[in-house]
Amino acid sequence: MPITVEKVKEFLQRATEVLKENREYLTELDSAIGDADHGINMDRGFQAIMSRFPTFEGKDAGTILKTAGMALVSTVGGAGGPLYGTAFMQAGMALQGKYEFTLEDLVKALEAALKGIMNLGKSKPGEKTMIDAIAPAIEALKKALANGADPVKALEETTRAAEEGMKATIPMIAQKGRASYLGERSIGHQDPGATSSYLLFRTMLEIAQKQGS
Amino acid sequence: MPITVEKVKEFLQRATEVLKENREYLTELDSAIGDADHGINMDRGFQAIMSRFPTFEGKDAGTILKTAGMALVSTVGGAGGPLYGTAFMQAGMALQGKYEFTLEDLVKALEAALKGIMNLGKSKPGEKTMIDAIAPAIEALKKALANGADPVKALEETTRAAEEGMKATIPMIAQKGRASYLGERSIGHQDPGATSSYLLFRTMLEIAQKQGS
Amino acid sequence: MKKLINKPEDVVKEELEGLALAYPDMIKVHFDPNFVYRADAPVKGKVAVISGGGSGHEPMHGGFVGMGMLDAACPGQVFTSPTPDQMLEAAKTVHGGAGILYIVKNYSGDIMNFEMAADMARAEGIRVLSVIIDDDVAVKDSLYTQGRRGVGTTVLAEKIVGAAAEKGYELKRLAALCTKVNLNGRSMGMALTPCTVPMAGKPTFQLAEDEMEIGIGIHGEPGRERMKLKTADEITEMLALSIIDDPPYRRTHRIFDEEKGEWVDVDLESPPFKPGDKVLAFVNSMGGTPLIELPIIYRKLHEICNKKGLKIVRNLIGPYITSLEMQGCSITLLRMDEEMIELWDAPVRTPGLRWKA
Amino acid sequence: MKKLINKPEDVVKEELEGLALAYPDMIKVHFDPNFVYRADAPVKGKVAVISGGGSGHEPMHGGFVGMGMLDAACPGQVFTSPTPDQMLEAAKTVHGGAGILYIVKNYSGDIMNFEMAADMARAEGIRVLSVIIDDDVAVKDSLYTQGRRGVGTTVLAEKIVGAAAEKGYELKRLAALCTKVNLNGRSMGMALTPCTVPMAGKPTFQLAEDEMEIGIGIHGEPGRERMKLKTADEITEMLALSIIDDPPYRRTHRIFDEEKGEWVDVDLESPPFKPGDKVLAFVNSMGGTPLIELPIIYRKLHEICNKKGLKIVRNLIGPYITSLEMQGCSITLLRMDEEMIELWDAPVRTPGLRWKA
Ligand SMILES: Nc1ncnc2c1ncn2[C@@H]1O[C@H](COP(=O)(O)OP(=O)(O)O)[C@@H](O)[C@H]1O
Ligand SMILES: Nc1ncnc2c1ncn2[C@@H]1O[C@H](COP(=O)(O)OP(=O)(O)O)[C@@H](O)[C@H]1O
Ligand SMILES: [Mg+2]
Ligand SMILES: [Mg+2]
Ligand SMILES: [Mg+2]
Ligand SMILES: [Mg+2]
Repeated sequence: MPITVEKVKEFLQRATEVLKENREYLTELDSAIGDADHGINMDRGFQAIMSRFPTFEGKDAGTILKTAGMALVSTVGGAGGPLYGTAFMQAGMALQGKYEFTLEDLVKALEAALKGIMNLGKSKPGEKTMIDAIAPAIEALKKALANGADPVKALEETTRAAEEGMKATIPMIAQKGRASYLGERSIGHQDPGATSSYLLFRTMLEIAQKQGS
Repeated sequence: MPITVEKVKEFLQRATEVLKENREYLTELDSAIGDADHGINMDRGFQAIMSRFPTFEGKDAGTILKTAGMALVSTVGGAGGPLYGTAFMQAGMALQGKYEFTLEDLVKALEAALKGIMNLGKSKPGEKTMIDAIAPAIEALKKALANGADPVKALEETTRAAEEGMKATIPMIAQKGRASYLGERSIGHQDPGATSSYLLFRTMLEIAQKQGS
Repeated sequence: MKKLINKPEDVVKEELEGLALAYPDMIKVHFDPNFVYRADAPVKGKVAVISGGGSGHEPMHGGFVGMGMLDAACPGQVFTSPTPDQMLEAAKTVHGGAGILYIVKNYSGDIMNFEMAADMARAEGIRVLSVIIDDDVAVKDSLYTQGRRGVGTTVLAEKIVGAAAEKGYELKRLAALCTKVNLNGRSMGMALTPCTVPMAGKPTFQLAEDEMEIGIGIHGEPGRERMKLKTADEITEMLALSIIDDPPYRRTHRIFDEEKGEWVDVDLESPPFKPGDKVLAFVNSMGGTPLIELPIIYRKLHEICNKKGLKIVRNLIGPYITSLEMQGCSITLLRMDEEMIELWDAPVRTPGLRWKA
Repeated sequence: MKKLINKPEDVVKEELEGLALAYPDMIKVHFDPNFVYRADAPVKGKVAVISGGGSGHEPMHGGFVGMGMLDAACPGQVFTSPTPDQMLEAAKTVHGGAGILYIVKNYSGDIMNFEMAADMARAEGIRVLSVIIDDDVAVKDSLYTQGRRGVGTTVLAEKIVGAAAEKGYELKRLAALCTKVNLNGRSMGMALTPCTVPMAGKPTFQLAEDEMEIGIGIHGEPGRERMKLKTADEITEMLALSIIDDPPYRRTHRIFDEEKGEWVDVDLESPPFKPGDKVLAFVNSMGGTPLIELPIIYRKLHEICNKKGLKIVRNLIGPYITSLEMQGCSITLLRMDEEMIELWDAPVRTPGLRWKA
C-alpha cells in the first residue's frame, strides 16, 4: 500500500502537536548541554509549517516537504533550523512530483535528508547529534524492508532504532554543536536534536499505525 | 567628683568597641528603613577617631572632642557623619580648654551637641531620628541633677531615657532622613541613629560605673 | 553575596584606581580624600562644576567627569554621601578662578556634607553656589519628608550644565540654568530585584518571585509600594503617568545668598507637564537589567508621550544612574527649551557619556 | 522569571520597535524578516558590513549599526542564530554596489545560516565574503569541537572593519583586515550567575552561592569548569593568563573562493602574544554586573599586562556583548598595529558605541 500525500500532511500536523507537547522537554535537554532553545525553536518552526498549510492544497509530497523545509530554514534559526530545513528540502527533492510513494522511496528521501545534514553540519555519526538517531533509523528501515517486513512492522523497527540511537547519545562526548564546548561535561546528557529526530520517527510510525487500523 | 580628660578618652575607646560590636545590628536596622550602612559608617568613623588617638596626648577634653568630631565629619559621610561630627565638635567647643569638668558642664556640652544636630538637620523631636534618643536623655540628666542624684544614678536615668526614646521611635512615622521616603511603611522599625545614640549614652554610663567602683 | 571584588572595604578605592588607569586622557584621581577630576583641570576662567554622592551608581558621577560635563566628582562609600573634605579638596584642585557650582542630590546626608564643604570653601576665598536636584515624583509631599530625592535628572543636569560651563556661562547664570533643569525634570523608578552593598553582604530588602517595588530611590532602599509583578507596558505606564500627571510641586530649598553672605530659604515650584511640551526621555537601567529590555520600555514611553501630547526631542537610554546590580528601571522626562537642546547636543567626552568629541 | 517584558515571544520584536523609535537618525528597522540597518543605507560605493546572531547580547549587534560601524545587523530570537532570509534581505537593502562582508561568530547555527544566506545573495548577483570570528580561548582544541566560539573580538572587529569600510576599503581588503583582527584577538569569560531566556522561563544552569563558571560563552550555556568563587584579582588573573599564555591556535575555516566560485577550506593560525605587543584591552560586562566592578577588573588586567610586557594602547570597558542579566565578565585582548589603532580611533555613531560624531 503506497504512502499518500494526505499521510504526509497528517504527519506534519501530528508532528507539530508532538513537538509542542515536547517543547519544555526538548528545551530542558538543551539547557543541560546547550542554550535552552531547541524545543522553542522546533515548535516555532512547525507552527510556521502549519501556517503554510493552505498552500499545500493539491500539491505533491515533494513540493510540500520542500515548502516545509523552507519554512524551517526561515523561522527556526540556530543549528536546528538549517539542518532540519535542509533535511526536509532534500527529502522533498527526492520525492519531487510524487502524490504517492513507497517505503523504498521513503528510504531514498531519508538518505537524501541525512546526507544534507551531514554536508551542511560537516558531521558524522558518533558526535552526539541528531545524526545518531537518524542514521541507525534509516539502517533499520532498510534492513526491515530487505527482510520483507510489513510497513507498520518496518516503521516499528525504525522507531526503535531511532530511540536506541537517541539513548546512545547519553554517554557520548559531544563533538559538534554547542554541546561540544562542554567537553567531558557533555557526558551523561541526551542530545536534544537526537531526541527531536526520534520524536519525528515515532510520529511517522503513529501515522502508519492509524493507517493500518 | 569631676570628669577627667582620661575618662573622655576611655569613653571614646569603649564607644569604638561598642559600635564595632553593634555594627551588624545597626546596619540591619538601617536596612529595614534606610540604606543599610549606619553600622558600617559609625564603625568607620570611630576607627578614624582611634587613629587620631596619639594626637590626644596632653590635650584638653574640648580639643579631643573637636578632633573626634572632625574625624567623624571627614570619614563617615552620609547623614550620620555630619550630624555626629557636628555634635562632637559642638560639645568640644562647650568644653574648650577643660581638663576636668562637672556633670553640669556635661549637660551644657550635650545641649550644644543637640542644638548642632537640630540646626544642621533642620530637625526636631518626633521625626524618628537620633534626636528622639538624645533630647529625652538630656532632659533626664538635668532632672536627676536638679534632684541631687549622684553621678552614676544620674547617668543611669539618662541612659534609661535614651533607651525609652530609642524605643519610642518604633511606632513613629519617619519625617527626616532616608526613612521618611517610606512613609507609613517606616512604622514598626526602630531608628538606627536613635539606636547608636542610645549606645553612646550607655557607654557613658558604663565608664561612670567603672569610675564609681 | 557574589561580586567581582576583592575586599568589600576596598571596592571604591580599587574602582578609582581602575578608572585612573583606564582614562588618563580624560580624568585623574586624587586619593585621601577621594575625588575624580578632569585631566586638564583647572580650566582657567571656567566655572568648575562638581558633583558627588555615594558610590554604587556608576557611571554617575565619576564617569561623567571630563570635557563638557563635570570638572570633579566626589564618590562616597557605596550608597553613603561623601565627606566635606572631599568636596573642599576637589574645589581647590579644579577651581579655575570663576567659582564652583556644586550639583547636589537631595538626600539629607548629601545636603549636609555639601553645605559644610561650601562653607569651608568660602572660608578659603572660593566662590561656591550649590543647586539641589529633587526630581523623584515617588515622594509625594515635601512637608513630612526630606522632600523629593535627586535621581535621573541629575545626569541630565550634569550634561547640560557642564556644556554651559564649557561655553563660558558665569556662576550665577550657571546656577540658574541648573535650577531650571531641576524644576523641569521629573523621574520615577522601580525594582524587580534588590541589590547588595558589598560591606553589608546581604540585600537591603527581599522581594518574592512575583513581586516588584515601585517608587524606589537609587540606594537599594525599599520603595513606596510593593506590588505584584506587571508587564513592561503596565510598568512603563505607571511610571510615565506618575511623572506626566504630577501636579505642580512646591518646596523650599536652602541656597546661599551671596549678597547677604548667608544661607536663605527660597520657595521653588516645578510646573507640571502640558500638551505641546518638548521633552528629553531618559530610560535608565538600575544596573542589572538586560539591555534588550530598555527599548521595550522606551517603545511604550514613546506611545504614552505621543498620546499625552509630549514631543520627545531627545533621548538617553542605558545604565547611567544605577543601584549596583539591581534589576529595574527608571524613567525621567525633562522639559526642554532651545537653550537646553543646544547644550545637550554639545560635545561631551567622559568615560560614561561621549559624543562629538 | 522577573523581566521587564510583555510576552516572552514578543521580546525581540518590541525591542526592535523601541530601537527604531529611539534612534531614527541612526538606524531603521525592517520586520519580517527582521534586521536593523543604517538610516542612510545604501551608502553608494561602500562595502556594506553586516553581522548578526542571536538576540540577548545587546548592544551587540543592533546597537552597533550606524556610521563607522555596521550597515546592518540581523537579530535572531534570544540566543538563537538568525535565519538566512534575514541576512539575504539585509544584504539586498544595504548593498551599495561594492559588495557585502558578513561578520559571523563561530557557532554551528550562525555559520550554517550565514553560509546559506551568502549562497542566496550570490545567486542574486551580490558579491559576498564572510569572515568568521573565533576568539574564545576557553575552547582548547578545534579538532573535537566546533572550534572556538566568537565572543568579545566580534565587537572590536565590527568597529575596526566598519571604520575601514567607511574609509573606502574594497571588499577583499576589508575581509583580510577582518581576518587580521580575528587572528590577533583572544577572549575568555566567566559568570557569577546564570541568565534566563524569556521563552524558556528558567535559568539555563544553576550555581551555588559560592560557585562560579569559568570559560562560559555568551549564550547562557554552562562553561568549561565550575569552581569556588574567587576574588576579582584572582579571576582577572585566570582570564588574562589564559589569554596571554595561549599557544598558537590553528584551525580550518571554510571561506568562499571568488576565483573558483566555491567554498574552500583554509588553514589559519593565531600567533600568541609576546612582550612588546601593543594591545587593546576590553573588559566586558556580561550584562548584570554592577558597573563599579569593571574598573576593578581593569586595574588588575593593567597590572598583569604590564608585567607580561604588553602595552595597553586602547581600551573599552562596559557591557557591549552581554548575556541578558548574567553577572560576570569577559576579557578580550587584541594585538593592535598602527592601521588598527587609526581605525579604532575613527568616528563612530551608533546607539551602542559613539565618539567623534
Ligand atoms: N554540526 C551539526 N551536525 C548535526 N547536528 C547538529 C550540528 N550542530 C548541532 N546539531 C544538532 O542541533 C541540536 C541543537 O539544535 P538547536 O538547539 O535548535 O540549535 P542551537 O544549538 O543553535 O541552539 C543539537 O542537539 C544537535 O543534535
Ligand atoms: N535631618 C536629620 N536630623 C537628625 N537625624 C537625622 C537626620 N537625617 C538622618 N538622621 C539620622 O541619621 C540616621 C541615618 O544615618 P546613616 O545611615 O549613617 O546616614 P544615611 O541615611 O545617609 O545612610 C537616621 O537613622 C537618623 O537617626
Ligand atoms: Mg539550542
Ligand atoms: Mg544609612
Ligand atoms: Mg547612607
Ligand atoms: Mg540556540
